[in-house]
Amino acid sequence: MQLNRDALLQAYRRMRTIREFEERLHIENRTGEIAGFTHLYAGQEAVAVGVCEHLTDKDWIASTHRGHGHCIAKGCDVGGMMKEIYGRADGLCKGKGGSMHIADLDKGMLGANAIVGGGPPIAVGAAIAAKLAGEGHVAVSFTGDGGSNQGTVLEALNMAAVLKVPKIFVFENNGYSEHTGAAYALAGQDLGRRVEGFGIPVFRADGFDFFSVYEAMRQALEIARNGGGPAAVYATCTRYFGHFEGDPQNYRAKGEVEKFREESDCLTGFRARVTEAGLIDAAALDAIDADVLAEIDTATVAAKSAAPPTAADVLTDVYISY
Amino acid sequence: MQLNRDALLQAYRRMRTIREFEERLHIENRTGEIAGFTHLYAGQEAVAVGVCEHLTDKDWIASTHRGHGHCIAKGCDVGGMMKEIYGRADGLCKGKGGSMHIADLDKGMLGANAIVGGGPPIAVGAAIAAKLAGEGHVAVSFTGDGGSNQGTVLEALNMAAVLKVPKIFVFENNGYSEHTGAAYALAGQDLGRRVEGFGIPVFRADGFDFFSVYEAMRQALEIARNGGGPAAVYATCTRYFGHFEGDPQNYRAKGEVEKFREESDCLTGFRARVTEAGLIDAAALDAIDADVLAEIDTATVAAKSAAPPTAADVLTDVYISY
Amino acid sequence: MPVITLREALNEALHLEMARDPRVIVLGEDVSGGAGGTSGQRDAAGGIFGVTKGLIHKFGDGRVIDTPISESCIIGAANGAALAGLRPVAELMFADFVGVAMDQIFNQAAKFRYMFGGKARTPLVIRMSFGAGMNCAAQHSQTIYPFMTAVPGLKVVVPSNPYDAKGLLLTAIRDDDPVVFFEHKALYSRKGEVPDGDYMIPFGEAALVREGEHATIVALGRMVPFAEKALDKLNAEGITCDLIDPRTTSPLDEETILESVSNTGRLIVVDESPPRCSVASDIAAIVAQKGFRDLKAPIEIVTAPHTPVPFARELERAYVPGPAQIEAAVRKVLADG
Amino acid sequence: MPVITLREALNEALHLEMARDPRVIVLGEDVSGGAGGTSGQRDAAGGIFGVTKGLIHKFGDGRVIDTPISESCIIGAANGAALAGLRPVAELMFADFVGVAMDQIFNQAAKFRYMFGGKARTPLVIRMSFGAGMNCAAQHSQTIYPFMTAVPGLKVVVPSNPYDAKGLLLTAIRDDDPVVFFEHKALYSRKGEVPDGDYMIPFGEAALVREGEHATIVALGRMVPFAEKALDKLNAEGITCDLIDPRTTSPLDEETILESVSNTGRLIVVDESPPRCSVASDIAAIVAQKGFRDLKAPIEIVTAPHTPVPFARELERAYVPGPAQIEAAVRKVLADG
Ligand SMILES: Cc1ncc(C[n+]2csc(CCOP(=O)(O)OP(=O)(O)O)c2C)c(N)n1
Ligand SMILES: Cc1ncc(C[n+]2csc(CCOP(=O)(O)OP(=O)(O)O)c2C)c(N)n1
Ligand SMILES: [Mg+2]
Ligand SMILES: [Mg+2]
Repeated sequence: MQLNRDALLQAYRRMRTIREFEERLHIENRTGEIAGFTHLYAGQEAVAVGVCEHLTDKDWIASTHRGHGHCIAKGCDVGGMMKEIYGRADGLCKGKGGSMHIADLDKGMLGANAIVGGGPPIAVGAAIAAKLAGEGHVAVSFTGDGGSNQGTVLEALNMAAVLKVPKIFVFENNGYSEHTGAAYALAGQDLGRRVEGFGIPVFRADGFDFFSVYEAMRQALEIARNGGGPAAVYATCTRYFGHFEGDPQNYRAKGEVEKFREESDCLTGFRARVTEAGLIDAAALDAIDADVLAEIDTATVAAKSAAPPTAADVLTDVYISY
Repeated sequence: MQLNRDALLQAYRRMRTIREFEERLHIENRTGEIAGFTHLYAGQEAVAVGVCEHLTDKDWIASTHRGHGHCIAKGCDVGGMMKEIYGRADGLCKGKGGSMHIADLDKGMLGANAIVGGGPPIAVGAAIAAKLAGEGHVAVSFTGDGGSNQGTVLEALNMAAVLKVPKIFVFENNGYSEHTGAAYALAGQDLGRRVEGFGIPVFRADGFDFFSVYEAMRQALEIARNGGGPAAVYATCTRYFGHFEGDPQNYRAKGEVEKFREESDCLTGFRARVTEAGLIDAAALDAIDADVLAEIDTATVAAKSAAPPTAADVLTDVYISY
Repeated sequence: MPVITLREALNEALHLEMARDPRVIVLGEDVSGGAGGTSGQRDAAGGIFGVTKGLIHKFGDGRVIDTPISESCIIGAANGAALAGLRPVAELMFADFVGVAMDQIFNQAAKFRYMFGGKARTPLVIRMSFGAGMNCAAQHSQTIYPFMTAVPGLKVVVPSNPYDAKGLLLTAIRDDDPVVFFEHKALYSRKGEVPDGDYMIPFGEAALVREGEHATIVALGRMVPFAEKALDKLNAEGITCDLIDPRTTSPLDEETILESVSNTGRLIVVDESPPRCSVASDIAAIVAQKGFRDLKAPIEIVTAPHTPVPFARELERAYVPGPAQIEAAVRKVLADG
Repeated sequence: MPVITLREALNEALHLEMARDPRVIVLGEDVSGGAGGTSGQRDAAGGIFGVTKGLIHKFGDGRVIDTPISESCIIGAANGAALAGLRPVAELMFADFVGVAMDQIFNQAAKFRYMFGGKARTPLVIRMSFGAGMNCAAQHSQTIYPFMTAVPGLKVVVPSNPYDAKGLLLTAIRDDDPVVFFEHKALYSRKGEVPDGDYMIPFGEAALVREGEHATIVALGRMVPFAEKALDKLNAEGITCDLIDPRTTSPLDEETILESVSNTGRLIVVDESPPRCSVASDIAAIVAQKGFRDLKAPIEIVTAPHTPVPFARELERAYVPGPAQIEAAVRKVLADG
């Protein structure tokens, strides 16, 4: 672990921000004000943050339908995101994209993606650009256990390896794709072994543990940033909420989520680890918690009262020129 | 090896038939009479025949753009095939399909396929039907080294394993996809390991040796026919002609093909093996050679002089009813 | 007659036909749901829109097949199963997902019979939800049926009400050609009278939803109830129109459309798709060729704009053609000559 | 001016633009060829149709990238590279392969800018060979451009001659929006005068290939030389027509078409696609809306039939619309009023 105090505080803040963002959305969803699909990332924060804390704005990530966590970890503006999810004119995508299409190219964020498996090929392309530029930047894609069965993802594994581009594949096995268990849909079960079949080194991580993910990502980056071609991080984790908001999760055993929340929560684990090691005192973390809570509240209140787009906006942003 | 004399003779005849068919087409192609793309299978006969000698008309196969060998091995009528390649009205597909779309459902032949990676998902479906029927039949797909990088093929591996259907994946690594070497395009190099990553058992075979392929297929079938789900046969081989007719093969080292022809030819090898073991005498094989030569000549002559379809035929066979 | 939703009507059709014909199978992502889950409960989904609810308990997981997220292989497997003698009903969840399954639809299923010289039989139904109206944004809201209508070898069904949906789905499953069946997600809860038993609605026969004299409106899917709304308003002023719902875009009932235009002399085509190479332009072109002499005014086309589908409520409302635009189009063709 | 083939014209454009702009990369299957081969010879293909010949020797394998057979990932990678600041030119070899790459084209490339609220720039060209005429059968002969024309966010180019091909490809690569570039495989060897240097042809500006008075013919791709043949024959009888080649179907130069129809009063649209939801029907529909009062006769549409593309020579000849059908259509609109 090579993280100084500031880095630790920042990682914690980011994980907490994701958590509060999602918990708040979960509550707000019940008001009926939020339109469309919302897939919450709560529970998986250690993965997004453990990965993205290694990256700068010049590194690229390609996300999924469950993208809020990746966006926040990559530095997207939380206020702009909240407004986007509320479909507001000054949302991060002017209300045109919504939860499933949040993107911020200036932050190296190539977009959430409502097509499962859409991201990894796109990240291969960003990695081609990074390789050509030769400045040591990388591209990262996130994929779930379900997405790992999509042909596009498997093509991307092969192509990244063939082209030896600086690309990290992050796999987040949260046990479910929609209402179906990975125990059923993921043949071979060990996704890491599948990836190794393409000649790509895999670094396994405990997706509940920030430090485990951070270390796996470090090792993967050592390969990718040094001309060794792609590498993968394989993290097992869980999601706290349903597949989308409204999912009763009747495919999960009673108490499953509660048990994870109690025993494996990434924030609780992080807090215990850094306080017990005497690196940071609880008060500093409490302060962050309070701060984040306020920030999310501000963002939510602002989003609710922000102006919607106007009908004329439908017609803009299709082409640069036509 | 559990093959009796008749079975051996039949296997030899089938391999020889494929060889003569393709050698003849290679010659005839120069006349300019044959339209469209023709991809010849010569050199790989041991794979198609080693696999298909295990199958009946009730087992299914899904083939590729390089399909003549699979068709013949599965029992398609050689005369009808030749006419199809010449685009004749009484070709196997009435001249509507041509070389890349030969099919014969009565023989369990689900079609050549001009889309690389088109076949394996289709064979998964035939395997679903076989499983539901419960009569012990299987479905087989053929895929090249190049095709193994197509997402559809990788999806089929996973889905077949998830559904535990009686499906055999046959991979033919002939070293090239078009003008590109597998040494470049196939990440991880060991395709077998890639397949194992999906939890599918792989039986490796020498694709120049009928007996090796036959044995690998036997083992794969033992799994698939007994409810064990899919299995794979991975054969390495070579093609004697260019990717398509007209390809100068300047990506291959001088003498590469000649060396294979001399040292590893499947027909020569088969002949040596069965005659040296005293199972069959050379004269019996010579008689088959002569027979096949005559058969192919007859088929070619008949195809050349057969009637083409008429313009009105364009409009039929689109729907069963419309 | 029982009044049920379009969702329930489709579900009834599936139950009926799976019970009647053991060759019918259903496959797709979460068509039952719960496989590999820790609760052990199957039918946890019954399809994301609930259309396949209950099937797994009646017909088992040999015939109601949950698949991984692998759309190319879902459709490919349906193709292979159809060639091998089954009658698969594959679910694509969102029509927008055709992008990762298109080859198996348009190059394989649609072409087997032709490429194989008339030997193949591909009795396959591909069901997919489509359309805007639920704020699902650009990748979950498209109409897609224009792509399918363009493809020789496919049949294309776009029901607008529960009665048609059930009868058309039964026809689709019994049809020996590949059928792409489009279900508007904003119509799943639309209610209507639906008989309990078995009945079929033939393909290529349009429904004359309303009769009138001043113009002909052709509308599809959700545009049908929108056109009815527009007509309610216009009727009050004495303006009446034929309202034609083609129900299938391939085959298309050209006759009914042309006959109506020969009576009214005016045509408005309403399609939720963007305008270019749409079913609206297709029908307009057919009438411009074959019904030209009957036309008294320019054809009017009411479609979405040439833009992706936006997310925000205000934007999506502006995007989807609605009763107001239909009404305006009718007024325009009437004013126009 | 040098006389070269359409293939050479495209190759020149690629050489010019790659030399001028280091952000331009080329990727696809066998765009150079020979990678991993035993002879060590690169550029063993230079593209299956030779369009990318010689690029690897000048620009190296960092910018001329041979890929595995993974079309989704080829287009996806081109998308990502474009978002990350490069200007990729991806080759799809045969347009029919869109089936395994469609999502990255129509859901991703086409929609990034809109979904991301105007922030994305996707300067991407996807080149693909298309069309019948070489007996490549059902899965290697389709036109495909109607699908792409239907998609908001894409620009669609269909050149008919070497001069246009070079100028349009240079424009395409320099354009900041995603462009799908269709190359008719039966036109690769078509020759014509092509200036050596750099020139651009703007999108959305049709070419008036012939001028005439009796009717307007709009034709695309290989249908343009076929229409010229038909006109050669008709001219001998004193029948003259405007022949318009839109060159790009999206954006479409409606103005030139409508203006011509306002002069001639008659329209024939020629498209190698099957008829339904085609570019032919699209253009016909536009004129039926916006040029209706100018029309003296029903619009005629000349297309392939509603069937897959057949293999045998005799069948394919019957399938592809040719000069004879175009001639007949002109005679028909003239006879018709
Ligand atoms: C191509 C495609 N198929 C199906 C879907 C519907 N869908 C959205 S998310 C999802 C499950 C994804 O599972 P996983 O990859 O494990 O991610 P998670 O939801 O667990 O984060 C599915 C099937 C889709 N959006 N795109
Ligand atoms: C989807 C698709 N992409 C590309 C092609 C063009 N193509 C035809 S065969 C071929 C190479 C196939 O290589 P491999 O799978 O090794 O089979 P082989 O030719 O060696 O038998 C390619 C790229 C195609 N037909 N379909
Ligand atoms: Mg998951
Ligand atoms: Mg090969």
